[in-house]
Amino acid sequence: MTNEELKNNITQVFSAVTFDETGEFLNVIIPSEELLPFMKVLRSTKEFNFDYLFCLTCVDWKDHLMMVYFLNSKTHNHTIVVKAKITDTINPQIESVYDIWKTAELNEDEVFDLFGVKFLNHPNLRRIFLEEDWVGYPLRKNYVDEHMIEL
Amino acid sequence: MKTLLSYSFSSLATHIHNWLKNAITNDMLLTVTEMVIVGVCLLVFLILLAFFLGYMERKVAAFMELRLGPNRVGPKGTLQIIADTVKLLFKEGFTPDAADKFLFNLAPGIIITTALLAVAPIAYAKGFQIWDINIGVLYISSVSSMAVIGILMAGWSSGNKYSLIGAMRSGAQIVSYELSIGLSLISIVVLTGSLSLNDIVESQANGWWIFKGHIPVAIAFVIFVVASTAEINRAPFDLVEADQELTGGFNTEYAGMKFAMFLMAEYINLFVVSAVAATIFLGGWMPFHIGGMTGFNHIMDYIPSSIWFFGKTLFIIFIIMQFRWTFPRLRIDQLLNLEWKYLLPISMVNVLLVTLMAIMGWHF
Amino acid sequence: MLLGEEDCINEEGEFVINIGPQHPSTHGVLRLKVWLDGETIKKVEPHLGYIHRSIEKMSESFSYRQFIYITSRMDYLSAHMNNQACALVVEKALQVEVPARAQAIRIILCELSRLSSHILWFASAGLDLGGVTPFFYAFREREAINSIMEETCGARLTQNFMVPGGVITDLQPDFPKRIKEVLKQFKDNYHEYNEILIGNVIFQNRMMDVGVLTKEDAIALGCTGPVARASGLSCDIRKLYPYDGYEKLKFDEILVTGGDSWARCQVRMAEMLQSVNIIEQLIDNIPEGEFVAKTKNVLKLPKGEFYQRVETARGELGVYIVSDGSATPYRCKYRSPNFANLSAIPHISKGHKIGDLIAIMATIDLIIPDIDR
Amino acid sequence: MGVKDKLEFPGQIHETPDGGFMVTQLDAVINWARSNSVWPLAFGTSCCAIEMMHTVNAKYDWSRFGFEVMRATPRQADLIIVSGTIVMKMAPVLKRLYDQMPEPKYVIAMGACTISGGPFFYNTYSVVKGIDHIIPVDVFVPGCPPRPEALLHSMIALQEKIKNDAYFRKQVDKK
Repeated sequence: MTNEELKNNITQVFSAVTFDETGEFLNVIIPSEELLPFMKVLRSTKEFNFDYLFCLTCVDWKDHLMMVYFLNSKTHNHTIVVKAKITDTINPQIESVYDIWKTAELNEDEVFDLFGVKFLNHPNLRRIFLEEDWVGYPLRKNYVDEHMIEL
Repeated sequence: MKTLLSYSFSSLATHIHNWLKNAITNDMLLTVTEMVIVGVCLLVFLILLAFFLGYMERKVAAFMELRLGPNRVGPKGTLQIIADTVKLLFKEGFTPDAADKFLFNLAPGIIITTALLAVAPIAYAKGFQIWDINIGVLYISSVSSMAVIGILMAGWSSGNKYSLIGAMRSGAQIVSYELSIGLSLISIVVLTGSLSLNDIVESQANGWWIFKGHIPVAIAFVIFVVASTAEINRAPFDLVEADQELTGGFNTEYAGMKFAMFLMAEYINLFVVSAVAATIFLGGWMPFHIGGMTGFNHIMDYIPSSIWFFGKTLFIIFIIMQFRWTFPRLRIDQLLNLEWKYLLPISMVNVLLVTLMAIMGWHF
Repeated sequence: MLLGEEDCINEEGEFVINIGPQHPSTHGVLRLKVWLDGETIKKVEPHLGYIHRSIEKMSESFSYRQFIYITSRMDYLSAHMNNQACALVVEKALQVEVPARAQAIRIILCELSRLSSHILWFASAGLDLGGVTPFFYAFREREAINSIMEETCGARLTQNFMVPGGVITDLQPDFPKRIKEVLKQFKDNYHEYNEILIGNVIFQNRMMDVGVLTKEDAIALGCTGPVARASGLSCDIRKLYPYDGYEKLKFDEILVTGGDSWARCQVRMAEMLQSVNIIEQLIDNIPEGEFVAKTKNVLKLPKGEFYQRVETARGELGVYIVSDGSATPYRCKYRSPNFANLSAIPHISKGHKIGDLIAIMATIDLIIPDIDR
Repeated sequence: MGVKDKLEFPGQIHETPDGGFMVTQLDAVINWARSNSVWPLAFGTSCCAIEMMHTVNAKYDWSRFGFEVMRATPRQADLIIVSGTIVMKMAPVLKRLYDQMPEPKYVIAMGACTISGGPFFYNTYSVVKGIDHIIPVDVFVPGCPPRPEALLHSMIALQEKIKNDAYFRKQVDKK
């Protein structure tokens, strides 16, 4: 499917989404609460069949956090980027997509470790890179570390 | 010339015995003195042998791996192993907190003792045998199987999980491979009709068993080499140590001299199994003889018997070393499968064949 | 490592051991917590971060010319490909046309490092299984390739040769001759690889039917590279999303359907020959011309998000850059192939023996600094 | 003649401890053994570990100098070559590995990362800026990564350092 077809099909299924086509891929931005049902549709609907989650990350935009999911379909060979906006930066939470793509487990651990986003229903949420008692989330823009030497 | 050809070390031993007898009148004291002399000589010999085998292993490894190997310490690196030993000797002796102190310190002793005990009945040259026991084969196979106790002890008492796994592996491995070794030894015992190593060597005066005994003995020889490689825990059967899996297995927690004892025991064991293989299948110190060709046999007789013995032993050691540097390691279940599903049935059938051969007199 | 009372054997009778962080077969500082029942593995849990060097955070404070050099240290065996990914994403954002000569140089060097990376895999696979000699055989060719890298790029391992717009310097004059020598040496010695390790019956028995990764699992776990291709999943970025002129070259994507460790070995052994094939196509017709496109001294990416993927020796490396229009990236994410492949280990090693876990790790061929970044 | 019966010794005389000659000779033997048999721990964290593997291989072949036996367990190792970055999470592990090694033990810091943090000095929150914050280092090898020749040179420098050690003399001095 081309980006245009994807866009049309997605609007038919889900109306509460906004699109952004400036980049290479079709970007779909949805509120964080609706992420899980939306992802389930993308995975299970036959014409989408996004079975391959190849990149999962997060971007700190200071006033909000943006979860970014790069999805690909190995059967149809189309790619989409789903972004979920988390407005609560003090105690960010979002549903885990582990049930849909198993690869999300370690990736979500990483995002939890470096951004502090808590994933609900994650099988084993832990600090994967840093020690358990590390203070702060290093990739957040407001992270301060007095030992860090700035260039 | 005639005397040189028929020279036997037993005459030398008799000379020394007579000389001591003159000096020491007390029979008891005489026996003890002789035993001490023999023991010291044997220990010195075995330590030198372990040095040599260690050096040989480095050089064989280097030869196979397109390298030079040690060549800075002493001429051609010959002193490398001595440097290693002296270093280990002066390294901090170490007992971990979690270890069972008594067993932890006892284990290297047990392992090296069993290794040393097995050396006793081996015939090094004509008439040169420390203990001509009439059940030599049985003695060697029973003593060498005691090594597993030392390994289990070391692994269990270290208080380390890797060591424990290594020890458990060794239990399964050594007990299994014991059977094949026993059966392949029995095949020669059947042909010779004697358990004494000396008799077995004498029986090969007109040809080694590996040539006289047709294919069944060749099979027994191969099985013996494979199973004894497993018995002494050398690669590809070194699951007990398994550097890449268990970071050293049963000797993970050992340091300094205790570890050096393990290394020494490994080389002595290597020597023992190779010497037994050489004695039983390749005629021990017996020169290479072909029945009927007197001239050829005569020329062969000129080579001293000890050279024959050590030549054959080193050849087998070289083969076992090549195994180590070439083959990847087996997995534990494959290891046990190899023994129980292949080697054991084959050697059982083989013993039957050899028995049949012995009864019918089909061998030369 | 100590046998404490409580953590030796837990209530369910499981024996818990830690493989790593210092362990000879984890190829670095990976730590696997393994629950055992006897020798059989019940559960594996990876613990990471023992070489987490905060490369993503560092990238945010470096300019677009500087941040390339750190990526050499991520997957150090595919340093060229990592640099290439970063250079490509900058070129894509700035819409720089890379000269044909630079593209050819890039491909030759990338394939050369893919070849040497697979050779190192062969060496370490032999070593992990206890066969020491293959290690030394394989390092002959690696040493030769490293010499070429040094003559061309000035470094043996972390080359930093690619820059936005091309490569940092032109080739040395006898580069084609040297490459041909190395390729000849490799092709002459290739059969030895098969003889000493791949053809060994013990090796094959250790590999066959061990750690079977089905195609569905490979997709669900996000596996890429030779690991996924051994499960029959077509995922070669060079074929699917060609970059830097890979579309002009003739080469095969190696697909094997077994999914076990043996299939992964076969894929890597065949990919070595494919890399040789690619280099041979290019080496005699490197186009003349510029080796780098003209770019500004200070690069500023337009506002937006850019994603570029390349095929490293271990699979798909993605570089995701969020730019706010300044001279440094706002957010830089590396989607590393090893991180995805790692999640296959707990999945496929269940029910196998400890020795198999080592074999599985050997064939997944992880680079730990690339996982932790 | 104008020669005095007894010339005075021009320097100072320090009294040697008991058996000074014997001790020195023993030291020479032990140092010879130790310096020629340095067994490294199989330990590598990142890029430098690859160059360490190159040093093992046939072209450089450190077994010539007696570094051949690479032990996987710290108990049997004499030398730890810290090849690659050490991060905060790894630092306690490295310290523990060092503590587990029996005396005498030596450390080579290989590569820029282990000397100062190297490329990972600025703007990083997790890298230890030099392993000499954690364990004592005998030889530093600069480079990113150092060439195998550099590593070999450092190991020969370590050998020279060991040769000048005085194990027994120290023991006697303590008494």
